Amino acid sequence: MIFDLANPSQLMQAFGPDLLLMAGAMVLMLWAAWRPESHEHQRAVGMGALVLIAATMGLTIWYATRGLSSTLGVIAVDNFRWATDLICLLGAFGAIALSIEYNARERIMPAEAHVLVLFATAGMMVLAAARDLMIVFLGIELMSVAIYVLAGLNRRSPKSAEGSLKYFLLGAFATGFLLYGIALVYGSTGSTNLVEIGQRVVNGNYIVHPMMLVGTGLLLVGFGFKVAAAPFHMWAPDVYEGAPTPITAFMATAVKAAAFATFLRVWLEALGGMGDAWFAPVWWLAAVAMFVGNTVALSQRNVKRLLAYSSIAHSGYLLVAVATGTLAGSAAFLFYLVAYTLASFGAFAIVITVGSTGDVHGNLEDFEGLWSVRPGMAIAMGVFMLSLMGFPIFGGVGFFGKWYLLMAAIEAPRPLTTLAVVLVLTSVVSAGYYLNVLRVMFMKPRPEGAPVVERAGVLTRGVVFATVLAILVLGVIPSRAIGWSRASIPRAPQVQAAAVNAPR
Amino acid sequence: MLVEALALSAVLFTIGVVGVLTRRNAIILFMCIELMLNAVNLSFVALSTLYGATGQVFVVFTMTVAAAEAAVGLAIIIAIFRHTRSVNLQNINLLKG
Amino acid sequence: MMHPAMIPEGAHPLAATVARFVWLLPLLPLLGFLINGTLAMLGAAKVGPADPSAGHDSDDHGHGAAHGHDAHDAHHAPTRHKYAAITSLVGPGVLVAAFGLAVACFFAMRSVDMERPFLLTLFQWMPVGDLNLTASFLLDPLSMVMVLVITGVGMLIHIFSVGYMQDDPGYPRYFAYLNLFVFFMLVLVLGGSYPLLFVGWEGVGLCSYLLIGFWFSEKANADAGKKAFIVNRIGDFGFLVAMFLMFANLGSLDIATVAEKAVELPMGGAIVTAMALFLFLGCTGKSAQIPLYVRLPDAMAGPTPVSALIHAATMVTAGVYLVARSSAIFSMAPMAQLVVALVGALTAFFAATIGLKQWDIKKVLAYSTVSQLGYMFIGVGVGAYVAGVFHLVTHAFFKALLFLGSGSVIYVMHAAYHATHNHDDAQDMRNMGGLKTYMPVTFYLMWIATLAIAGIPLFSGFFSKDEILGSVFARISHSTLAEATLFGVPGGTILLIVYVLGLASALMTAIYMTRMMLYTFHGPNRTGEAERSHLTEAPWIMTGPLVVLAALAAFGGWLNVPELLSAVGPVGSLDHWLEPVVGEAALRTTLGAAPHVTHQTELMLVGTAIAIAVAGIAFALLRLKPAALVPKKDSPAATGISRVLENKYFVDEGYDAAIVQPTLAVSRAVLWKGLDAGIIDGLFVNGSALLARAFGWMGSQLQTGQVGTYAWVLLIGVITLLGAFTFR
Amino acid sequence: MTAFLSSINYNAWIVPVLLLLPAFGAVGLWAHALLTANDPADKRWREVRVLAFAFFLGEALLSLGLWWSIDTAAIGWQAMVDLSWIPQWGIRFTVGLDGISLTLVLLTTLMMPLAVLGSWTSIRTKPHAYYALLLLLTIGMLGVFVSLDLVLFYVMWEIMLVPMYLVIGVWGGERRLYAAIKFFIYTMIGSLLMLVAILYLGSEASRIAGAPTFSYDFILNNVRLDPTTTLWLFGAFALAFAVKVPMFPFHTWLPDAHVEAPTAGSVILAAIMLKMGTFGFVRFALPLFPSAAMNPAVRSFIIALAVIGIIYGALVALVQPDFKKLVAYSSVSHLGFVMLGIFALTTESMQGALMVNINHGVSTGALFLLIGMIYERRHTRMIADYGGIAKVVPIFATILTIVSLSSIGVPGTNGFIGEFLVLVGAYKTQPLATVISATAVIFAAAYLLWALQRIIYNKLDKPANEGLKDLNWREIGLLVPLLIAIVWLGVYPKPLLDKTEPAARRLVEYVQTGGVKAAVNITHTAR
Repeated sequence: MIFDLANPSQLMQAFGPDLLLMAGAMVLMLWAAWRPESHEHQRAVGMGALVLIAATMGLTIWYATRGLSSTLGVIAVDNFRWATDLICLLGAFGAIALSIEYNARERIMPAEAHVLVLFATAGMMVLAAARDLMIVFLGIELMSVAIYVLAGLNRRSPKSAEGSLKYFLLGAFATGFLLYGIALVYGSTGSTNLVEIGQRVVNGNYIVHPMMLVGTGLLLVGFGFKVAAAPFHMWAPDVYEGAPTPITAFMATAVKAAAFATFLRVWLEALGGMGDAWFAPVWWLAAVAMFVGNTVALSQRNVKRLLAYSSIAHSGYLLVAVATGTLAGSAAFLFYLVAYTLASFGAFAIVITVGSTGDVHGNLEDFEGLWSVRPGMAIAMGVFMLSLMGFPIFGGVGFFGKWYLLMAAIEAPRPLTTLAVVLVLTSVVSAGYYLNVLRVMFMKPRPEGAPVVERAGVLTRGVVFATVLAILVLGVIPSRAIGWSRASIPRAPQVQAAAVNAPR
Repeated sequence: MLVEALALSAVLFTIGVVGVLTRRNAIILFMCIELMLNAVNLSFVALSTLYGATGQVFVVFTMTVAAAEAAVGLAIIIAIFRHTRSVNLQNINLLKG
Repeated sequence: MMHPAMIPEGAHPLAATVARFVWLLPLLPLLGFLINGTLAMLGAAKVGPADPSAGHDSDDHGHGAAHGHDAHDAHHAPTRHKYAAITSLVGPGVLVAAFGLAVACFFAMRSVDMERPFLLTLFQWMPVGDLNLTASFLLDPLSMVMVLVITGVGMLIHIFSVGYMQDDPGYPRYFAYLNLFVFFMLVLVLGGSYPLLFVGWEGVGLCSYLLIGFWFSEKANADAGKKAFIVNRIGDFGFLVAMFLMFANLGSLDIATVAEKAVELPMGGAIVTAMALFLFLGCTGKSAQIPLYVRLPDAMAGPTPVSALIHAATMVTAGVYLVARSSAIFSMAPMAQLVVALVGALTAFFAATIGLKQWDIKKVLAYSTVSQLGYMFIGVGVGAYVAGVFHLVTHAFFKALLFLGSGSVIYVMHAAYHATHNHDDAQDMRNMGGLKTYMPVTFYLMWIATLAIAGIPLFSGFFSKDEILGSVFARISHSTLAEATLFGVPGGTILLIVYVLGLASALMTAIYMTRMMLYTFHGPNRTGEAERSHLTEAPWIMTGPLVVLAALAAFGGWLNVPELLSAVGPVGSLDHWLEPVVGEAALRTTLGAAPHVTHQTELMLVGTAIAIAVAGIAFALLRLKPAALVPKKDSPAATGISRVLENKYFVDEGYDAAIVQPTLAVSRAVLWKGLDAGIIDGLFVNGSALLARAFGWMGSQLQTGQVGTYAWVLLIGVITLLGAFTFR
Repeated sequence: MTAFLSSINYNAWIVPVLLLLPAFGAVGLWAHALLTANDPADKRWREVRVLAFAFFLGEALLSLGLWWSIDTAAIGWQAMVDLSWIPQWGIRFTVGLDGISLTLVLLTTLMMPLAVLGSWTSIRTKPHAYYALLLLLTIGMLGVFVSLDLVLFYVMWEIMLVPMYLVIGVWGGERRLYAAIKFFIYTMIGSLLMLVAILYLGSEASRIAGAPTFSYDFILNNVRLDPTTTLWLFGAFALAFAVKVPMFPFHTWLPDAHVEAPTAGSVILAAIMLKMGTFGFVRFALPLFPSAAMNPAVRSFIIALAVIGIIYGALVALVQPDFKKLVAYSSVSHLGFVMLGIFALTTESMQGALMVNINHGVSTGALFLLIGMIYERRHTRMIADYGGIAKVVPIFATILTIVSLSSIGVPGTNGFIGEFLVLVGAYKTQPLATVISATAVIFAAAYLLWALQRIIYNKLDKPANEGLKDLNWREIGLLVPLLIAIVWLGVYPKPLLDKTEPAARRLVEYVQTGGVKAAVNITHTAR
């Protein structure tokens, strides 16, 4: 069916899954505040949150399978939105599953933590739906404010507080730029609706309009910050290290996914006709992110920081998809996002396990000889590392993710062959630290007196097992996932005049 | 009038940015950021004379969000104050490298 | 492997005779090798424990040590090898059988018309593209001569070895190697294509390597073996390149086809000359000519029968055989022929001068061999292929005799020293003297050989040497050689130089051989009081072959009697025999007519040769005083020219300093440590890794933890981006 | 035999089965590890090695039928299987054989059991993982030789890195960590650029075909690009292969990897993995980009590198104090011959190159096995630590001598045939390079004989060597097949040469004519 977004009740219907999550989150919030802090309560609320997420996922899938669409309005009703929703919900599910056990171990009592994850997720879903810069702004803030708090969740940890503060200050700073960018784009085009902007850009001569150019640049800054693309990445390592590890995982995957999804939608629907203007900057942003993320990761000793830099590099890879400016790029983007989310989540789950109580064992030395004490964990971590590296079969779906990105890059109307070469060369650099993790785990003996790695809780193990299984299975038979990501491209109500070609 | 308003907005925004870059006190820093946001609001209001109500609606949103941000931000600053007994950002660098 | 595809070539008359079993010739020694090799392994080997990584159990230490220590004088260990009896039967037995077959083939060949060679194709070897190589044996008069020499002399030496090596712990291994050598040697001379010939060519080099290093516990022996192989390989490189040239220009590597097509190339052209010269490079390696002769004297480190068989009678003459076999190519390249002759003459002269001052009895013989090989190359070089082959045959007789005789001497000396636990050098002539009283049979037999090599009339060496020198002289004018030039020098002049050098070498040959006989057998005995009682004649199994060889050395000349001496025997038997093979090529060199010198000139030449031989012997007898010699340990170090000669002109040292050490040094310091580890690995590989790390380190240094820094970086990013957007 | 094989429809299933069996094997070993978790380590070790060997042996026996079932003279792929894999991208599971890949597949399947036997007693830590990794490695290696889809090829090409990385890094020598990571990253640089080139080719092919495809046959027959692009793509492929071969100057990973790898690792590296590089040139780089390969500048450049590799490898081998490193550098030299033979582009040299491929696998594989055996006893690879051991270990000494002679290329052994054919064929088109390369016969003799002398000859003067035990029956047994191969291929190489001849000839003709489609179709389009 086609939602008429001018009709408030239909607009509400089009918001269905988002509303379900928000409403459920508020109920849980009340329940969380109802009882005094305790582990049982924390756990119960967490489980409730998991159920809620599952329900939302179900509803989202139901929406997605009905072939819905909408008239032109503030939100989009297309498969790209549902796909992004699902990835974010998956991330939230994983984060809460890990949090339940992590928080218990680290004595983080507030049950509201899980609810905050739900609120952040709601923000992401809004972002995924946004087809108006106003909604984009709202979604970003809704997501970010919750994440600022989540990053500082561990009140006993000065690092956690510091990370939270840094994220907050720099995030607000970047929001300023984003907002100014929105204002300038609005000022030059007279609209905040993406599709309308897109049409005006195509019809008018905005390519030489200074206000529009500066506005676009500032939008790029804002999104670049949220997705942690160099040189707007400086906050990421510190915040990732300081935040409780499940939240780090959440930030590295779901937050990034939502921000990127919006980024991509804005770029395709609103700025598609300005390709000449943003092509070079995005190209360089991608290249710099890949280079900086991968090289700096080489000198990291802390695995969480290492993964943070790796996630910066992955932002660079995903920016390649943005740079293509094609629908094929968006399909590649979604596919890559799935691969990346799975591997990152798994990796952080292992970091949690090895970290032990107090999260004190996060350095590479603590992974030494992991194979001899926890072979399953070591092998799983190996798979995650190889997947992030983009290695075929043993790295599972990671390879096909990179493959898809490269294919989109090479087949773009403006071929990105050089950027593809940069991508593979920086991937070689990335092998330097991913393999180092393998080396430490498999080839070094477990040092004398090294701390005992406790057996992880059932939820953590579940996350690890599920991600490994998904990575490996999708690494051998990826066609379903490819089909899904190809079907999940942004579809604007009116025909786009921007240069796009059919995805493969 | 529009041009002047936009110019003022840009100047205010720049002052905010410079403040963020130069000040070391977390609270003052945050106030500079608020300045940036309000500068943008000025732009929105000015532009809405050209394009109608959208800009003004946006300003309302922005102010609301800024208020929420302020609440969370101050809470975070208090949290860090508990640990370091200071809100000077130069003393806050446990995380680096 | 051998039997499936034996296709008799057309209807060659030999196909119906015993010659169709010619494939058995090499197979017999191969069989011997397999049997003896198995026995050697069975005797020496003790199969290890199932799990070698388990720690050593100390019980076994003693065994290994006992096995290893007496390496120095191992070949006089008291106990015989437990399989010695079988080996003594099999080792020489296969050679006897092979010789019998060879003789049968010979008579079969005599009875048929040998206008074209008998080609026996065994199987397809390398059927690749245009190169349709088959494994085939080529039996023609030339290979027949070689087969007879190899199996005949080889058989005698095998029999001699039964006595000489009887107490050696490596007895079966020795015969295995020796059999293998004969196998490869037969492949060499029977090979129907150059690559197959090359198989034998390298195979004999391999066996030479194994046999020189037979007593490998002594570093010098192992060194000598390795040196022999590597120097040989330098020659083999030449052979290989020659084959490339053949295949690229003639399109085939079959000996017959190559010979057919080579004559279609332009006479004296670059290609055929290069082909000939590269082939000759191969010969210098195998046959110890300048500049690759250095390996042969060292090769005497092997057991003496080996020196006799490989380094005197057969393997080292393979080069001569190759030139004769490739006569078609050489005859098309007069310049190359001049090079061959000149190198041969220089080698003959040069080696002879060194031979004058050697004290080791085998070294004297070694340099003598080098010198005589030079003679053969003079012969084949000037296109007198028959003369060269003839000298090859006679040389095989008398040099084998000399070596085996010296072997008997060494055997006896060694036994004496062993009995008294003396560690003096059993091969140094200064420690010998007056042995004729103790070893009369050896003494007389060796004198026969000495006279033969010196060129005393009616002994075999006289005929062959004379024929070579005569041929050189005859070609000084009216031949393709005389018309060619080498480095601007007319061929006639070069041939004259060759002739003079040949005469000078003949003189020196007579001198040093006489010197050797004098110091060894004449004068007072310098062995030592205690040892003297142990000196005695060698056993019959060793002297027996000597007698046969002496007869051959004495009467071998009858094979090819010159017209001048037609009274002595049938004229030019070998000439007739080899005519189908080399006749055409020889005629090409002499411009189609048989070389002709007047009767007077011929008489004069013969006279000169005789005079020189006699003069040399007389000079040595008069000048040298065996009585004045003192044993090695009491001898003063040589000085002046003697020292230079005694140290072989320091050529080995020169090669070492000029080639070996620089190669090693450059490889180690420049290529390995410098280029490999330094530049490629250090600069590029580790360097780029380091560079990436350096960038990473810089990036992480920027990550100060200060929010202010972060904001600044962010702002710089903003400004850059906006710049990129606005100033495109 | 042929009738029997066709009656069981052998060709239809053999290749997928060969690729799947090791995977089942790995799972089987894993199951064994789980089921026997409480058994004593020694018992588990004894069981798992037998189990692993059974799988390798089964693989070898299964693959033997290919010798008869593959019609190498026929135009087109044999034992071809073509299944859909990722339809959206046109990636298919297409596998098939011709004469060239047949020999390499058999080399792989036959060498693997020997490699396993070679580490029968030396690998005791974590044996399950060790053997499972070797099994996984087999899939990758076989896959490279049979893949007829560029993406499938790339996947196979890459996946063997991880097992090898772990084999070197976990069970290797002292500097194993450095060697392992160097091996991995070195190889990866080349292969990732090849990935981009494959994508580019695929996108061109898809444009022409109107549907996505990465089919080797289709690209071979239809994709014709402008010269500059062709050169770039050729360069990307060539780099990947050159690193693997390894050609000078991309060879420095090899000595480290060889030296530090455990015996089986070295054997597999030398005998099989290096061949993947040369195979890559023969199967992909040359036929896909004939114009680039025939470009005089490119060709001279590659031949120059090959010749430098031949001489350089030999000279550096000459001065190595470590025997394993010496053999590693000798590999650089030998593989230089292969490259010379391939790029000389004559039937003889191409055949020779394929022959050297096999020979090097046999001889160098055997050398590494022997080094492993003596290392297991004496725990040193330094040449200077040995000397005169022929006295105490005569069987070892004899076999080492024979194998060394084969590696030197003494006629009568396999080594000679290959090198001779390469040189004699290459002379026709590259006379100067050939003559220079031929000097390597001297250096080869020098470095190996010198090493041989210092190891098994000379005086037995190190007390530690006196107690050395000779080879046991297992070790002799595993070396005997290699010795037989050395002699057999040296004396009667015809069966092997016949297998590769049609493919080699067609390839040379195809490339020499610059890939003119009409001239010769080196394969058919099967679909």
